[in-house]
Amino acid sequence: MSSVSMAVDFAGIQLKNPINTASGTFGFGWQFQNFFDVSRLGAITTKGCAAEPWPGNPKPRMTEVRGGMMNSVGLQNPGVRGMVAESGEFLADLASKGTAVICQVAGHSTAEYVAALELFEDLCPWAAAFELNVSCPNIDQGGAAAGSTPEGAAEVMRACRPITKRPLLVKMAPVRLPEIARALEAEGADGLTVINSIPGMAIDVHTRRSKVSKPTGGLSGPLLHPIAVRMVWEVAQAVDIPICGVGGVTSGEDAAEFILAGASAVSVGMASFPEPDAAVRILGELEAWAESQGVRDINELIGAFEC
Amino acid sequence: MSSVSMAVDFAGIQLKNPINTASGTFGFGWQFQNFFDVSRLGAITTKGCAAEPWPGNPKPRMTEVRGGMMNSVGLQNPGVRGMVAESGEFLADLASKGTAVICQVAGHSTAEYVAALELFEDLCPWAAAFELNVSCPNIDQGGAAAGSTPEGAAEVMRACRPITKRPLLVKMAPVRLPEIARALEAEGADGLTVINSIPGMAIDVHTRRSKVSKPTGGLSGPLLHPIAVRMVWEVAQAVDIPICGVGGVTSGEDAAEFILAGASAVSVGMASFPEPDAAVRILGELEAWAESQGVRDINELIGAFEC
Amino acid sequence: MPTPSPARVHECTVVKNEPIAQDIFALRIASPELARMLEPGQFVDIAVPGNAMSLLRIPLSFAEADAEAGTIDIWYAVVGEGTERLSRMEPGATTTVLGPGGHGWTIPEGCRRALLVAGGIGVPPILCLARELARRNIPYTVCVGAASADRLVGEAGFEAAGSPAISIATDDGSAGYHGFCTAAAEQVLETEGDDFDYVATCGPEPMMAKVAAAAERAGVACEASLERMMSCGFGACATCAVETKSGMKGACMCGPVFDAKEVVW
Amino acid sequence: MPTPSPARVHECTVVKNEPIAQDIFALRIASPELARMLEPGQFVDIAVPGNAMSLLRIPLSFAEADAEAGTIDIWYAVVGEGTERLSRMEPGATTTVLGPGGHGWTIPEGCRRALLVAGGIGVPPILCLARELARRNIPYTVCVGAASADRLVGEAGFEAAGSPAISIATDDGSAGYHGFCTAAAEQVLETEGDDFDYVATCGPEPMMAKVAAAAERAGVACEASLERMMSCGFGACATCAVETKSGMKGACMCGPVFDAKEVVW
Ligand SMILES: Cc1cc2nc3c(=O)[nH]c(=O)nc-3n(C[C@H](O)[C@H](O)[C@H](O)COP(=O)(O)OP(=O)(O)OC[C@H]3O[C@@H](n4cnc5c(N)ncnc54)[C@H](O)[C@@H]3O)c2cc1C
Ligand SMILES: Cc1cc2nc3c(=O)[nH]c(=O)nc-3n(C[C@H](O)[C@H](O)[C@H](O)COP(=O)(O)OP(=O)(O)OC[C@H]3O[C@@H](n4cnc5c(N)ncnc54)[C@H](O)[C@@H]3O)c2cc1C
Ligand SMILES: Cc1cc2nc3c(=O)[nH]c(=O)nc-3n(C[C@H](O)[C@H](O)[C@H](O)COP(=O)(O)O)c2cc1C
Ligand SMILES: Cc1cc2nc3c(=O)[nH]c(=O)nc-3n(C[C@H](O)[C@H](O)[C@H](O)COP(=O)(O)O)c2cc1C
Ligand code: FES
Ligand code: FES
Repeated sequence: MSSVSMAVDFAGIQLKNPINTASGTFGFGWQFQNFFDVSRLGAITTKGCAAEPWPGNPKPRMTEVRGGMMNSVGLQNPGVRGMVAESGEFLADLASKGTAVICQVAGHSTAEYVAALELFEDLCPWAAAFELNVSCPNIDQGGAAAGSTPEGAAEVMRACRPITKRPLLVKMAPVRLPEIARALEAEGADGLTVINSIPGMAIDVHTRRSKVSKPTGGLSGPLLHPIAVRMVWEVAQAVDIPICGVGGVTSGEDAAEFILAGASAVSVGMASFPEPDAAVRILGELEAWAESQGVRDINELIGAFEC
Repeated sequence: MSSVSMAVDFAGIQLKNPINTASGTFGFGWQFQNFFDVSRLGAITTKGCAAEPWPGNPKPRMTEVRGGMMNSVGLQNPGVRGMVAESGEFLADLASKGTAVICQVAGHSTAEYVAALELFEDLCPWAAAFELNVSCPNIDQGGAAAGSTPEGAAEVMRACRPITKRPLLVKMAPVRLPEIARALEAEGADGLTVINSIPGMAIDVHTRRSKVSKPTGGLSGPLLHPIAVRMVWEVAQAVDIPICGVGGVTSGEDAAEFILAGASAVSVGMASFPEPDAAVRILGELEAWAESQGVRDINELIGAFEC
Repeated sequence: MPTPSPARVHECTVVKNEPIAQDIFALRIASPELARMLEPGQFVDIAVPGNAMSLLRIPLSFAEADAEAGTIDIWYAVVGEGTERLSRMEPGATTTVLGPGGHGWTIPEGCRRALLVAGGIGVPPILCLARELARRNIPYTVCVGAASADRLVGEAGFEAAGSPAISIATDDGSAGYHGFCTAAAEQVLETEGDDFDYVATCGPEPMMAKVAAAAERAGVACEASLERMMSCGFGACATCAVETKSGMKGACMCGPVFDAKEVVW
Repeated sequence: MPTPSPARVHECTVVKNEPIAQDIFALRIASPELARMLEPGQFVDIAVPGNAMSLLRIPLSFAEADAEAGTIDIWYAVVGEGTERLSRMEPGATTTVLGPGGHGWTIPEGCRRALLVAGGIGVPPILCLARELARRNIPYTVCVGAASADRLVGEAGFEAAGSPAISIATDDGSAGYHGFCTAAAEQVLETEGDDFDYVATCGPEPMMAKVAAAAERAGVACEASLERMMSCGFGACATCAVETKSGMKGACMCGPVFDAKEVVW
């Protein structure tokens, strides 16, 4: 056991450690259970689910780019009921082992977010919190289209807030963050997940076509990291609610930058693809870093960036 | 000689080819003259200069990040007069050889942009065009602070437009691009340079301090490329004035993506640091690509992305 | 919960890595545990070191998994930066390979005769299946297509696996029939379809679609091995979706081998 | 226009690359043309292949440029990913090196005696200068500091260059004087300052500031070799600025060696 206490309070959720997984990069958790004991993580965030199943976008849905990847999955998901039928048992068990299960909520419109969240609230007693995805860059309605203005994001939050007493988080698009964060805080958001994929474009110069099935896709990976750290820092200065940092974390030091910039939790995203147990390695490295900083409690390092 | 005609019209400037250099990464041109014949390029864009010299930011001003670098130079410049005294002769000669010299204009306020542009207009008869930098992420006033809203950008453009009949370009910050582009077009901008460095943050997790002298810096390099291509495409759909694509170009294919997305010219930035003659290599590769596409004229490929 | 992938991350060592045709390499890796687990038609996901800008593994089928020798034979086409980098890995180099990936061929019970149709770099999983058919004493016919003679692979392999009849086609006529290998496959199915209980195909998607249609016309069960851009290889990302008649299915878990009738071509 | 940098991109080959102290390597590269051009105190900018995420060259001083042999000797500390990567380059490996960079030491006309003060990995350019002084028959005194005995480099080099007096200091007292090498330097300047016409220093900035102050008190000309984060190395980027009394000056063109009195420490 490490000498540093790694437990954090994130938006009212007690996490045994700050390591979380980014929605859409960790399936519904059980996909990783053979690679490592998922209950070692502080939290996992499940793939965004809507009230009804979504088919997602046509192929190709992915291309590599320098320093990361670009996806256009388009929030393919089995719907809340399908998700619960398929993965509910595993997730309930995981929750019982003290790993917070954060369920992500998808929708094409405010009404759809409400419908999905109502289902989640009903069917997922084991969920520690819900995360509203108002930032998916790969769908034409809802997602980033809903969450890229303070008004749009606030509208979704306002409609969803009454549905649950559990912590309500918002996954934010990489635009106009301080403004939107303040709007969400005002509507009662308990925490903010910063950031979702940045929209990008990759053209096959031989065929002159997009390398994914839509003109643009969402970027993930180390290329995002310095941008995401800056955004977390900006949001941390704008609001008092806690932040989960996401974007390009591949090492404990990457996670540490988010913590120093003001994040209470950190999600590992695409790093889990080539290295399925990346999150738990990163947890170990984060702990070693905290120890090297001579603190007793990781909380002493949250927002400890000096400028 | 290639069989493809590489000449383009960019914002009323006749370029012998679409390759330009990004402001701040190519000095005032003569720094590269020993490495290759700079007059082979279509254009060069000089470091942003203000009416009076600026000292720039304290050290450290640079750190490497994965897939690029982050700078906080803060627009150190010798002022327009100093620039003309030092580099005017070289630039006039370069212009006489048919390479367009685009002079970038810096300021902390609208009045300062006006003052600088007036000096440029007077002292630089050889300049083919001027580029207003309303997007530097490393200064507290002017730069991105001025150009990150449609109103702010438009204000600078409106004040500067009457000063010169030569083409007036604007270097854009990576935010709210379609809106700001439309505002600039409405105020008479002749062309848009998309994009300036994206603000980022890199924290030394041992000292808990920024790796540059300010909390944030500006990111450059391949990490920007897919984001920049997407932004060029968005701007191309929003306005009718021509675009110069900038961000992470290290190969002819990178340049080709910008052209396909709708750029008439492409600037090479930090690629020139480790490889001073990168721009001319990229020009050759772009030409080879155009040939491979079976066109007679590179203009046939501008905006030829199919979606 | 659905069954998670049995995949693990295994250490592996390059045993050999040599060109066998134009832009096609044969890679042999030693990874004893994984070699024992693999079944024909599954795939592996290999990490290719050497480019920090490229993070994902490369999914590859295999032509043979030798449980005794502990080795896996992979044939790959050099088509981009990743496979180019792979082609520079030298014997003795070590890396990791994630697998087994997905589910492979399902030879129908009581299958009397099979038709195998492989195009281009689709040969490896088909060759692997051929060996399995041979082991089970199920006769089969093979149609192989390639762009040109110098890109043709597998002929010797199918012969060694005891194939009585290999029909070769090349797009440019430099070997065998001048045209697509689908022509031969269609003809076989049209004229002798009744003798077959199973068609298996891997290659370019339009080729497989033609084969699937011919099999359906002939009333013969058909499986096809599909490729998709894969980010994870074990069911976590949904980038590998294949449109099927019963919805989107992940190629890395429900495939890469699909019932051809189910696929929306 | 101001004089552009004489730098070019030169091919080079690693001749040897070995540890000479704790975390310190001696690298010898062969680059004949560049070796002939280099002057003491200048630097070179080396490309270290192997990490596509890291694009910039690494600026490094040199301990010796042997025009006849065509080789350049560099001593570097492994402090991060780039220098770690450099330490893995093997003899025979090829890359490119950009140089010569900047301007080096200016030994005052008629200099009778020099004081050289080097800390840590600041030794190489000082050693290079020592050889030049020896060549010109100018006597000099050397003060060398290091964190500990196992990180101390250059002693043998200064002896070979004919140094009559080397004063060693280590932060932990494991070799020589227990403390900073500035103590010895300050004492020399205070007590024998009149005998000296030149002080040259390279090392951590606080160390150089102390030496500069002592030289100024003693009225002796002083030059210091400064480090900055450099993106280009030839005057194009302004990331390497040094604050001087006459404004910001680029370390890669106006330095790395500066008149210590000019520097705003
Ligand atoms: C289950 C499966 C099994 C495979 N088996 C083999 C095999 O046995 N031998 C073999 O040579 N190749 C096989 N592939 C394809 C192989 O994975 C790709 O060719 C490889 O990833 C290309 O990497 P690259 O970096 O060289 O090319 P890139 O530069 O990434 O791409 C080059 C071209 O190949 C296409 N491509 C890249 N990855 C894939 C992919 N995963 N699926 C389809 N097209 C792709 C791209 O769209 C592009 O047109 C298989 C793919 C899958 C999904
Ligand atoms: C003109 C000049 C001459 C130099 N000569 C030598 C030499 O002879 N021997 C030697 O060992 N080193 C020398 N350096 C420093 C050397 O360039 C850096 O140590 C190296 O770039 C670090 O690269 P890295 O990727 O290993 O470390 P990084 O991971 O980039 O950084 C590790 C640490 O080193 C610091 N650092 C990195 N680059 C520089 C830099 N350019 N200047 C100052 N600090 C830096 C960082 O701030 C960080 O604290 C010189 C630097 C300059 C500018
Ligand atoms: C294949 C894929 C699918 C994703 N799906 C979702 C999703 O459903 N909901 C969401 O909020 N973010 C989704 N994301 C974004 C990630 O959660 C994360 O914000 C982003 O990848 C940046 O983190 P990373 O660089 O660590 O991967 C997805 C990312 C990838 C790569
Ligand atoms: C050291 C440095 C200095 C820069 N200075 C300026 C500047 O003065 N004006 C400007 O508009 N952009 C400046 N930039 C941004 C570049 O012009 C360019 O927009 C950015 O680097 C992205 O392109 P790249 O990825 O090809 O480098 C600077 C970039 C760097 C790295
Ligand atoms: S490749 Fe990730 S789910 Fe199939
Ligand atoms: S390092 Fe670029 S100007 Fe000095």
